This record gives sequence, C-alpha cells and structure tokens, in this order.
Amino acid sequence: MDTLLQQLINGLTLGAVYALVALGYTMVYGIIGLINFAHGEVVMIGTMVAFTVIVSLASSGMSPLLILGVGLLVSVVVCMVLGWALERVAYRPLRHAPRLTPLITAIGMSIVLQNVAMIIWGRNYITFPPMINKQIYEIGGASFTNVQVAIVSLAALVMLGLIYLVHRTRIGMAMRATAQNPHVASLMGVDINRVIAMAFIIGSALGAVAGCMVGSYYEIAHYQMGFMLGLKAFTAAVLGGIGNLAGAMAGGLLLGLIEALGAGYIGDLTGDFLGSHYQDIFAFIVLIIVLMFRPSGLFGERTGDRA
Amino acid sequence: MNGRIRSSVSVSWQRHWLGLLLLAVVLLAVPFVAALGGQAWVRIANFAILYMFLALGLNIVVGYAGLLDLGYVAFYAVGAYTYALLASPHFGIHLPFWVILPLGAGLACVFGVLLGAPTLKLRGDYLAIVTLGFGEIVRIFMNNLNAPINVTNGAQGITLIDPIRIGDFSFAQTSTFLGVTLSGPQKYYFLLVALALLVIVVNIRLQDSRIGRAWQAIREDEVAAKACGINTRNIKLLAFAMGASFGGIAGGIFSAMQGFVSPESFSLMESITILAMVVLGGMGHIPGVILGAVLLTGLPEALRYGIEPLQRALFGRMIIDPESLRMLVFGLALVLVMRFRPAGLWPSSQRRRELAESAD
Amino acid sequence: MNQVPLLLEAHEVAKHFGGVKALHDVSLTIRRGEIYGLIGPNGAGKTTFFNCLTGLYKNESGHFIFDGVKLEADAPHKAAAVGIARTFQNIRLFGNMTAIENVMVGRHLRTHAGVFGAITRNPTTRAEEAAIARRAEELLHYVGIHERAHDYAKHLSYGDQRRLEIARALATEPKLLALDEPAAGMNGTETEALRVLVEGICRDGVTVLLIEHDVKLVMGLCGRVAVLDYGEKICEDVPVVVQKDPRVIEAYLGGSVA
Amino acid sequence: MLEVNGLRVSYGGIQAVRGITFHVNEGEMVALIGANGAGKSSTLRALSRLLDPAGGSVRYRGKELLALPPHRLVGEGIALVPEGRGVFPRMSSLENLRMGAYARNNKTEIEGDLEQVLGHFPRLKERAQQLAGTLSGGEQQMLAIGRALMSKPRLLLLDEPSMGLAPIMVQKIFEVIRAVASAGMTILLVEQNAKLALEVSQRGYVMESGEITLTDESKKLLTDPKVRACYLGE
Amino acid sequence: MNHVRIPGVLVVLAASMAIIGCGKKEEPKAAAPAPAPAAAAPAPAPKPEMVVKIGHVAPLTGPIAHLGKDNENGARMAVDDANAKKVEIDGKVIKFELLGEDDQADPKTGAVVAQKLVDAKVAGVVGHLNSGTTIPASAIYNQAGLPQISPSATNPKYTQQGFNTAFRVMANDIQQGSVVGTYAVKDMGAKKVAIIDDRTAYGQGLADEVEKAAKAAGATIVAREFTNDKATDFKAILTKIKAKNPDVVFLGGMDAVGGPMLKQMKELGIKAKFTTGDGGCSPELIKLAGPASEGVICSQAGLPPEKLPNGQKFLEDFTKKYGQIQIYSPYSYDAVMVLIDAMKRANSADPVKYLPEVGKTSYDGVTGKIEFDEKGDIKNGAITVFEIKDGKLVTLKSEGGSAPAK
Repeated sequence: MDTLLQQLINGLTLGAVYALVALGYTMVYGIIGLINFAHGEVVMIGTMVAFTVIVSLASSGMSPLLILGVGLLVSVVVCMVLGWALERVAYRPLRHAPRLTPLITAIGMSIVLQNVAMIIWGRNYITFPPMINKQIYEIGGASFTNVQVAIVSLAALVMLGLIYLVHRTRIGMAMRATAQNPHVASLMGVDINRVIAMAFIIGSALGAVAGCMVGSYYEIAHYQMGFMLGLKAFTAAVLGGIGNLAGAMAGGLLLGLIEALGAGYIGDLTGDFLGSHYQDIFAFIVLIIVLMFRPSGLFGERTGDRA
Repeated sequence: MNGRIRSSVSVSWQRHWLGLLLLAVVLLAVPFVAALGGQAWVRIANFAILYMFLALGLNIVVGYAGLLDLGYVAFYAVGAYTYALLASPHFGIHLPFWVILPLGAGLACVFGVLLGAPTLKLRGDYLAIVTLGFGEIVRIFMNNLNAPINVTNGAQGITLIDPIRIGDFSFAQTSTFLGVTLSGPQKYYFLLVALALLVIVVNIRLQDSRIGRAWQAIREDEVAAKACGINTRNIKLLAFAMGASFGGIAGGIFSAMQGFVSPESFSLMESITILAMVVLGGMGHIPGVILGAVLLTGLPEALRYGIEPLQRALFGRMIIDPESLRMLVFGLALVLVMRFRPAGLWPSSQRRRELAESAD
Repeated sequence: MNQVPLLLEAHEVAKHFGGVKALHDVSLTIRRGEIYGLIGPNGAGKTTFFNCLTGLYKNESGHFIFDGVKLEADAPHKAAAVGIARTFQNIRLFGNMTAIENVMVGRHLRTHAGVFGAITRNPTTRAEEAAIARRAEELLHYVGIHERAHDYAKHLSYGDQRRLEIARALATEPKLLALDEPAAGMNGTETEALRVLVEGICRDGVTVLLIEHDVKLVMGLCGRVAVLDYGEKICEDVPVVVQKDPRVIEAYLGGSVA
Repeated sequence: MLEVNGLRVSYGGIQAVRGITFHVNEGEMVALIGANGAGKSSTLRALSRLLDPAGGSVRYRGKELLALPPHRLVGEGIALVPEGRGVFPRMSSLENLRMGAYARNNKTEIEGDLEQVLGHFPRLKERAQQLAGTLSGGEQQMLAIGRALMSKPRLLLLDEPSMGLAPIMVQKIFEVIRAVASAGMTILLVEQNAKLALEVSQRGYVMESGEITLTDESKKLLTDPKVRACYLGE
Repeated sequence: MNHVRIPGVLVVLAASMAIIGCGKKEEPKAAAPAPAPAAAAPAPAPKPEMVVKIGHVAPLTGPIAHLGKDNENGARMAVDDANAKKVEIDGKVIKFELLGEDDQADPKTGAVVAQKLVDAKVAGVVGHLNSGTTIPASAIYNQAGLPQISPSATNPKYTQQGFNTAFRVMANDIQQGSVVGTYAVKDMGAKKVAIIDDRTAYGQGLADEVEKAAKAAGATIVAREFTNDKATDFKAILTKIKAKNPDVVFLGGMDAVGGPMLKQMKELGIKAKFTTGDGGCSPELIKLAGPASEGVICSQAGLPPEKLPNGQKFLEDFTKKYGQIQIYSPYSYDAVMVLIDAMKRANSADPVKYLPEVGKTSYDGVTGKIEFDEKGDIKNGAITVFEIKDGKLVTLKSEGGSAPAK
C-alpha cells in the first residue's frame, strides 16, 4: 500500500509539471488554434535563464530563497519577451496561411532555439544548483521532499491564478471572447492582436515557471530537455481537450499518474511483457483510447467550433 | 478538350521528348558528376531520393487527402524491419529483395489501415497527435521486442543485412562493366532513380484518377464529397494505405543500403522532417514535394561543407563552432521560407491562388 | 393521379436539437416524376428534413421509404448510392477544382476504377475515364455552363455555381434530385433560367424535391407543395390552394400572433 | 448620421453587393429588407468591418469607417447585433453583457447600465449565471441585443433579429426593438420578415440580388404590391 | 496545364540532383594537399613535411553532443601531442590533421560522413561514438580499406561483422558486464540485485551481461526496470525497486541518467548500493549527483590512472585544455595514438601498408595497455572498479590487463 501511495505522490509531482507546461500549449491553441511546437523550448530557455541567474547570484550572499525568487522572476520576464517575439515574428505573419505552415515554422523555431541555447549554455548537462535544503518527509511509508511540496503548491497556485485571470479579469474575458468568436469580440472593442500576443506571453510565463520547477526538482538541465517535456505536455493537453484550461490541468495530472502507475504496475499485470520499457507509450495508448470515445478529449467541446 | 482532361502521359512523352532526353542525360550524369566531389555526394543524392520517396508517400496522406500524419516514420520502420529480418543472419533467412520489398510494402499497408481505422473521425490536430503517438509506439516496440522472444534485437539493431542483389550482381560492391566503373552508392543511385520515376508516375496517375479526385474532394469539402456518394472513410483509409506502402518500400531500400537498422533511425524527428519536406516544398504538388525533399536533405549537407569557409570569409575566423551554426541556419531557413512563401517553395498554381485570395 | 407510383414516403420523421424540435413527425409523399416543393419561413425545418433524408443527420423517429425500399441511409454516401442526390443551401462545391472536375467527382459513385487501374491505366480504366469526362461535359452542356468547364469552381458566378452543383448532383444518376434553395441569391433572369432547367430535369425523368424561399418560383414550378412551419407540416396541396391557405400567409407575413 | 455610398462586396468571383447607396438619419429606424441571399447581411458585415468591401465608402458622422479596424467601431458608438446572435457560448449571460461594455471604463456607470438592461430583459436576469450556449434562441437574441446596448451605442445595427425564432419570441424581440428606438436610438434593421420590419421602422430599403430596388417610407412599402409579390409570388 | 506536369517533375528532380552534384565542386578542398601518401614523392628539402589526415566522427549536435565533443577533444589533443613530438615517417615530418565530423548520432548521416572521410582520403578514422552509427559506417571504411577504431561503441556486433578494419579500444559489453556483475555479488555481497537500463544499445547490452554474471555468481535479480536516455524522472521505477528491497541497484546507462537517479533514490530512501558501468563512471556523475554519489561503485575499461604514468598526466592536460572529461575522451585519445603508432611501425601512412600493423598493436595508452584480438576487440581488456569517495573516483580493484612496464 505504501508503494501505491508513493507512486501517487510521484505521479502527482510529475503531473503538476506536465500540467503547467500543457497550459502553455492550451492557452495559445484555445485562442488561435495553433500548436506552438516551440513551447517546450521556451520552457528550456526558462530553466537555462534561471540557472544562469542563480549561479551568478549564488556567491552574492543573498538568501537562497531570494535568489531563487530573482531567478524565477528574470526567467519569467525573459520568456514573456520570447513568447511575444515568437508570436510577432514567426506566427502573426502567418495568421491566414494554410494550417500546416505555422506548424513548420514552429518546428523551425524550436530548432533555432535549441541551437541558440547550445551556443550560449554549451552541450554539457548543467547541474542546477540546489538552493533549497532538501528535507525528506515520510507519511505511511511513502516519502516526499519539501521541493515536491513547493512544486505542487506553486503549480496549484499558478493554476488558480490563471483561472482567476481568465475568468475574473478584463483581459481574461477578452481572451475567452476571442477564443469563442473573434469577429464578435472585435466588435466589442477587443483588439484581437493584443489578446493573441497576451496568450503567448502568459503561456510563456507559465512555461518559465514550469522550467524553474523542472530545474529545481531534477537539478539538471540540458539544451535538449524541452523536446520530450513539450511532447508529453502536448499529449496531456490533448488528452484533456486542447484549448481547455481545466482539461490541460486534468490531462497533465492524469498523464503523470498514468506514467507512474503504468511503470509501477503494468509489468506485474502483464507478466512483465509490458514493463517499464513501455512507460512512454502508456500515455499514448490511453490517449488513443480516450480519443476513440471522446474525439475532442476529456474536457473538449463535443462539437468543436474549429475544424 | 478530352485530351486536356485525360492529361495522358503518352501525350507528354511525345511533346517533350527533347526535354525528357535532356533530363535522362542529366539523371545519368549526376552520379558521375557528383562523384567528382566525392562519393559522399552520391550517398547524399541517394538519401535525397529516398526521402523523396517518403515525402511523396506522405504527400498522398497530407497533400492529397488532407490528413495530418505525424507518425509516418512508423511505416518506414515497418518496411525497414521487414527487410532486415528476412534478409540477415538474425533469423538466418535470406530472401531476395523482390520478394521482401513488396512484402514490406504490403505489411506497411496493413499498418496504415490499422492506424487509420480507429482514428479517422478525429479532427486535424487530434489526428496529428494520435498518429504521432502511433509512430512512437511502433518505435518503442522495435526497441523492446528483444524479450521475451528476440524479434527485433532491441536497441542493438540488426546487422549484416544483405545488400540488394540481382543474381551475382550485388549493389554493395564496386564493379566495372562496359568499361564504366560503378561504386556501390552509384549503383544504388540508378536503382533509386528507377524506383523514384516509378513512384512519381504512380503519384501522378493516382492524382489524375477517380481516386485522386475523390481525395481532393474530401480535402475540399468532406460533407459535399459524401453527398456525391464517396465513401469517405474507405477513401481516406486508402490514402493511408497507399502512403504507408511507399514508406514500406523506402524502408526496405534503406535497410539494404545501410546494412544495419536500429530503432534510432525511426524517431519522431524523422516524421517531422518528412512532413517539413512536404509542406516546405509545396503540399500536394509533386515537383514541390520533390524539391522539398532534395533541399532538406541537401541543405544540412551543403552547410556542412559551406559554413566553415563562409564564417572565415565573413569574420576571418571561427566565431561559433560550425555544427551549432549549421542546425541554427537550417532552423532559420525553415522559418524564413514559411514566412515568405507560406504555401511552400513551389506550390501548385491553385494553392498559390487559394492563399492569395484568403490573404486579402 | 391515384395510380402514379410513389418514389418517396416520409413517415412521421422527427428530429430534435437539444430541447428544440426541429422536425415534428413530418409525413409526406413524393410521386415519381413530379416536382415537389417544400417551403416555409426561415428555421422552419426544411433543411433539417433534407439532412435527415440524405443521411447527414439521423432522425430520432420515423422512417423513409424510397423506391419501395426502407431507406437505411445512415451515411450520406449510402443515400447517394440508392439514388438521392442533393445540392446545398450555401453552395458546397470543391472550390479549388475546375467545374468539370467537380462533375467528374459526381461520377465517382457510378464508376469503379481502383488504385490498380489508376496506376496501370489499363484500357478499361482509360475507357472509363473517357466516359467520365464525356458524361461530365454533357452535363455541363445540359446545365449550360460548358464554356466554363476549366475554370475553378470558386471563380464561377453565383448562378453558375448553383448550376454546377446541380450538374454534379445529376452526375450521380439520381432518381430523386433534392435542391436546397437553388434560387437564393439569383436575380430575375437567373431564376427564370433555373426554372427552365429544373423543368427540363424533371421532363428527363428525374423526380425533383425543391426547397425554396422564392415562393413565386415554387408556385410556378411545382406540382405539389408542402409547407413547414416550426417543424410541422401545416399544409400540403397544389400551389393555388396553398397560396390561399391562411396559415401559410400568416407564417410568411408574420400576421397577428395570439 | 450614416451614409453608405456605392458599397460593393464580393466573395471570390461572386458579387454579393453591387454598389448600393443608402443613408440613416440620426434618431430614425431604417429597415433593409429582402429575400435570403439578397446581400443584406453582406452589407452589414461590410459596415461592421467583418469583411473588406471591394469598393465604396461608408461615412459615419463625417468619418470614413472603412479606414478603421473593427475593434475601434465600438468606441465610435456603433454596435452590431450579428446574424445568428453571435453570443459567446461558453460565457455566462452576465459575462456576455459585460463583454458588451468592454470598451468602457466607468465601473459604476457600467453596473448601472447592467441593471437597466437586465430590467429590460427579466428573462436574462433569471438566467444571468447560465452559459449563453445553453439559452434558447430567443433568449440568445435578447442577450445579443442587451450586449450591444451595454456599449452605449449611438447607432445600433440589427442583423436578422427574428431569424429562427418562435412567433411569440419574435413579437417580444420586436417590442424590445421598438422600446429601444423610442428611447431615441438610431437603428439600422436588416430583416427578412418584411412585415415586422416595416411595421416598426420609419423608412425602408428593399434589396434584391445585391442591389437596392425600392425605397420609401415603411408604411407605403408595406402596402406596395411589388413587395407582396416579392415575398408571396402573387 | 496538365501536359507539362511530367517533365516538370523530372526537371526538378534532375535540377536538384544537378545542384547537389555541383555543390561539391564549389566546396573548397579543405587543405589542398590531400596526400595520396604512397604516391607522394620524397621532396628535396631535408626535413620534408607531409600532412596526414585522421578522421574523427561523433555527434556534435543533438542530445549526446556533449559526449561527442568530448571525444573529439580527446582526439584533437592526441593530434596536437603527436604534432608536438614531430613524428617522422618514411623520412618525413608528419603534420597530423584532424577532420572532425558530426554524425548527429543518426545512422544515415553516419554513412554520409563516413563516405566524406573516405573521399577526403584520411589515413584512418576514430569513431563513431554510438554503436548505431559505428556499425553502418564500418562497412564503408571496410570497403575503402581504412582502419577504424571506435573509442566508445560497445556493441559486440561491431567487431563480429568480420571486417579486418574494425577495432575498438574499449572493452565490449560482455567483458565489462561480467566484471561488474561478479563484483556486485562476490565483493559487495549482494544477494538481491535490481537492474535498470536505458534502452539504448549500450545500456541494454551492458545490463544483459550484468544480469547474466550476477545470476551466475548466485544472486537473484529481483527487479529489471527500464527508462530511456532522455528521461529525468525515475521515481516510478525506483519506487517499484524499493518495494523489492534489493542490496544493489545496477544502471546500464549514462551519467546524465545516473545523476538524477541517485538523487531520487536518496529522496525515496533507497538504501541499496548503486553500481553502474563506464557510461556513468565519470566526474560528470559526481557533479550531477552531488553528495548522493558517495559510495557509488562503478567500472571503467582500462587501468586506473595511478597505475598509468601517462594517465594522470593526460587527465591534467586535458582538464587544463578543454575542461572536465565527460567519459570517453581518454579512449579517443588512445585510439588516435594507436593509429599513429601503427603508422610509425609500418613506416607508412598508407592504410594499405599500415592496416596490418594496427592489428599487431601493443601500445601503452592513457587507459591501459592496448592489444587487439583477431576480431579487433581489445585483448584482455582491463576493467577497473571504482568507488566514489569524497567526490572522487577511488580505485577498488582492477581485473585483467597488465600494468605497463615503467
């Protein structure tokens, strides 16, 4: 039983990270129906920037929490600028282009960002300096650390903040309106371009937060880390119903749990035929099954307004 | 009038014999001209044709039928492994290529239908992620099917795969006949060109056929296509199956050419690259797709040769190491091409017009 | 009149959207060889009826009998296969295909060439392709737009697009041609030409079901007319009678409502 | 107040509006009627900048509207109730109404207007928290009108408010329109239901095949045999 | 319209082929004097110089670019060292040049760059890094008669293809796996062993051998788990392993996997000893895992540096020049040296002449004594077991190999 509890904790932490990254995909997709494939790279840049700031401040004598805070802040700002630039330079000119064109642009941008990161931060794995003294707690035979607690609570906080932003603020209302009917929204006085740029900026800020979390949780960073993370998070977003905030969160958590429980139990259930070597496909199999019965994901609109 | 509709190949043969003759000369000359710069260029040309194969296959699915497939590499893998398993010491089976290639194509077809059947009702982006997942599933199975029964030899891959051989004439060795010395890659070049011409003809004929019209109709307006009596599900599955079979053949040739396969050749990035060739070149337009395949295979290689001298010429020294810059330039090229030619480098005339109209 | 065989019988067909009843137990019969009009104000359920008939929607209750056989059309291509062809209210052509290609797509149902034939271009396939092209040209002639055969469908004028849609529908060799507001957006001359065309189609043996807003056209063209209002059939008779029916006048001009 | 001159709209190769000219004076309600596909909605879409006209000019209070991006119109005092309502389906009724006031800043004023609009439409008050997508057609129409009013417009453009509604609902909607008009609002009403439209408006234009074929005072049009012919084929 | 289609297609095809074909003509012939070494006539100058090119291939972009660059640095240092010594062959001072290529860890690119090196008439090749690129490339080198020494590809199949040109200076999986597996049971007293591999050719191959050896030595394998080389979260499989309560956990994988894994083991409170092969036996692992790396037992091919006078010096020189060693740079350094050594003995840089000498190598490298068996594998390759203590790799024991005479 303690194993199950432990796996649930593992899955929850992983899922929280996935959910945050997935929100970045969903923010953008929800509004303009674009899969921003470069989002994983934005997360990577977020991690890298935070790393640089933290390392350069590490000897300044500031308190570790403050350093971490500054690192997070700087990385959020950098990613917001990056998100804005991506939209402005790469995607906006293609708003009326055939559907696959921005997809290829996104892939191109992701190659560019990876290689820029490689030039700046080098090819080697980078050790993310542990700023928080890791405490290990135990409950019922399962253990977790204060970093995990911080990650899950920060993720929850950010998600609550996002829900507040989208449902309670003026810009959030404009975003939802644009997502549902851009033409009418513009008639209400909403500047569509600004709203779309905002979606990119907010999504990238979330990516930066996720990047800092990944960095401080695994304490390792590499210029290629964004690809897999982005892919998983994208899967999570689709699982939940891409374009839907609650869906992205649920999809992320679910994916984290599927991976943990899948790796933990499927092997025993199938006589080790499907062991943890198939860990990476459990998510896809669940995704395919879900989509067969709910073609728009768990929380997606049944009749999508975008074909 | 009828002639225009039928657009028959025979008409064009007659009208353009001079151009075709020129073309034949060029195609014949390529491996020898390329070899002047090194056999590596012949190999690059070979991979360019191989990718052209794959891109034309994917073009049927994405370009003709309008279905976004991000897992195309799965069919390539199926073809490659079919060849590898049936012509290597792994199982001790050594079938000739003319048995295995069609078999690989057929098997890839089956996989195409298997993938298509449950997913066809999904909308574009959902279909994309499911096909992506399918590609990963196939790759991961290839990577792990070494236990409990060793089928694929897992990540270690399969070695000593037989080259393509016709009688005693092996494509792997250098040999001389009629006074001309041909290296292995050069021989494969001619084989590939022959197959490529075949594939192009098949592509054109499919496009100009009842089936091709049905694909285009589905892409234009699925509801109207149904109302015209087209069984859209079957026709879409047919697109998947046809596209997959091209992938299967390409996989088989890849296996034979390399003599070694392992799952790392069939990563998601491969699918994305093939899709990029289709889109960058000009979706649905055969010359465009060919151009896309050749450019995206050739560009990184040309940059490999060119970026170092270029940097030296510009700055007098190496500022950034060439490998980082090479991929950076490649990525930028993708972005810039899409920015300034959103319908691709060489779109069909109708695509170009479509875009022009939707833009204003 | 009583011995004319029936082509289509609709029996208490009903369809709901959410809580809204779009069709409420509509029954009607269409005889072989007639032009049957279906009219009613916007949102009365005409197009919904059409969509149920052609398999685009699934009706919740009721059924159709077509040509003596119960229609099991749960998919549009099956409806087309048994001989029901249709056009769309908001014109659904394959815009980036030429006019003649549009009509050739319509021949899909009645031709057979598969992948093998397409690739080998064997004599059978070539003959079939030629036949398809010939028939498509004939049909373009028939609807009167053969001069624009090689223009993209989306570049045709409104009226020509309507005609092309009809030609494409006819290419499927239907027994029943269902036209959804073919005159919408046409001016007087175009409408008149359409009237002549539809009459011709009927004369050539195809039964026509016509949804139309242009009451003048319906009255001039149709043998019998049914009027739908709020998903219910309020009247079915010859035009002169329908025209005088107070319920119809009320439905159209929005008379006093209790 | 609004002068439209030689407005042309085309989709691809099709001319939907073929150079029409009309005007709306301050404080009056003008009806634009015509059959399906006559070009009425295209005209309105061009006015509200949802599509780019092929030619012509639209002057509003002396200013050229065609030079403005759509989101600036509301600031000029123009509100559109689009065809098919165009409510935001996954937002509550209340949020839809607030969206109407998006371009305004004065919070207390907005709250006051919200009360007023909800007073106009007691039905909406009941459904304030319900998602707009789950409302009935009539309720959605009320919501769309209410939302337009929330922007405090000087000119209200109504596109087919009766479309697809039950008669009793149509009646209610038109009562509201009448009430809004009598409060001094300038209204351009595009409507297929000629009788209703002509009954509430002062002047009318009849559109056919992208052209304006008739114009007169509404009362006269109502009895004009040509209008009857157009609709009933008499 | 339609009738131009076919030629259109073909013309593109031809034109693009032609572009490729011409591309290389513009390409500058790197450093022009590509020597056809045998043909080079002795120059009149007393100390004529001759350029000998040595090829090196590893992924320099992509996920394992850090290892590739490390390998290249090792080879580059070897070339620099050799040039500094002014090696003379056949009366000429040899200037070695390193042609470094990027194969992106992609088998197809591997074949192209292999051909490129053959075209450039290099005298020998060091590489590639991965087995997946080494194997297809080996066929090309074999055809060209070029000696190829891989510093890091451990897949046994590489040398089992029957190519007389294929060598490796690294113990293959079988050799290393049996040492580690036996050590875990015999010396560490493990009864229950859990094995994880990263599903790469390297990790899988090594883990399979460890499993065999551990079983043979009498231990039970309580868990066999898997991850991948790009993963960073191992908690799910570690939790499962924890429940099985093993004495030893073995990882067949690289340090980038091992680092985070060690930290996560600590977080989960797994007490088992952690062991791994050469892929994780690096200063990098200590850097990535921090204090969690204390007590890790790992193995490297070759002898411990303290037994090798050259080894210590290499470490210092390399670190000074390129920074921290990742993993395989000492092996690529040795591989270059083995090639040069064979040239010296053959007194020729012509592959045809010196290839037989490569097989007869007996060279004291920075990783130990290097001799090849008939297949080209390192003979009696030494395996050294280390423990990480106070953030340093400390030798526990060496097996096989012989310390070179000083």
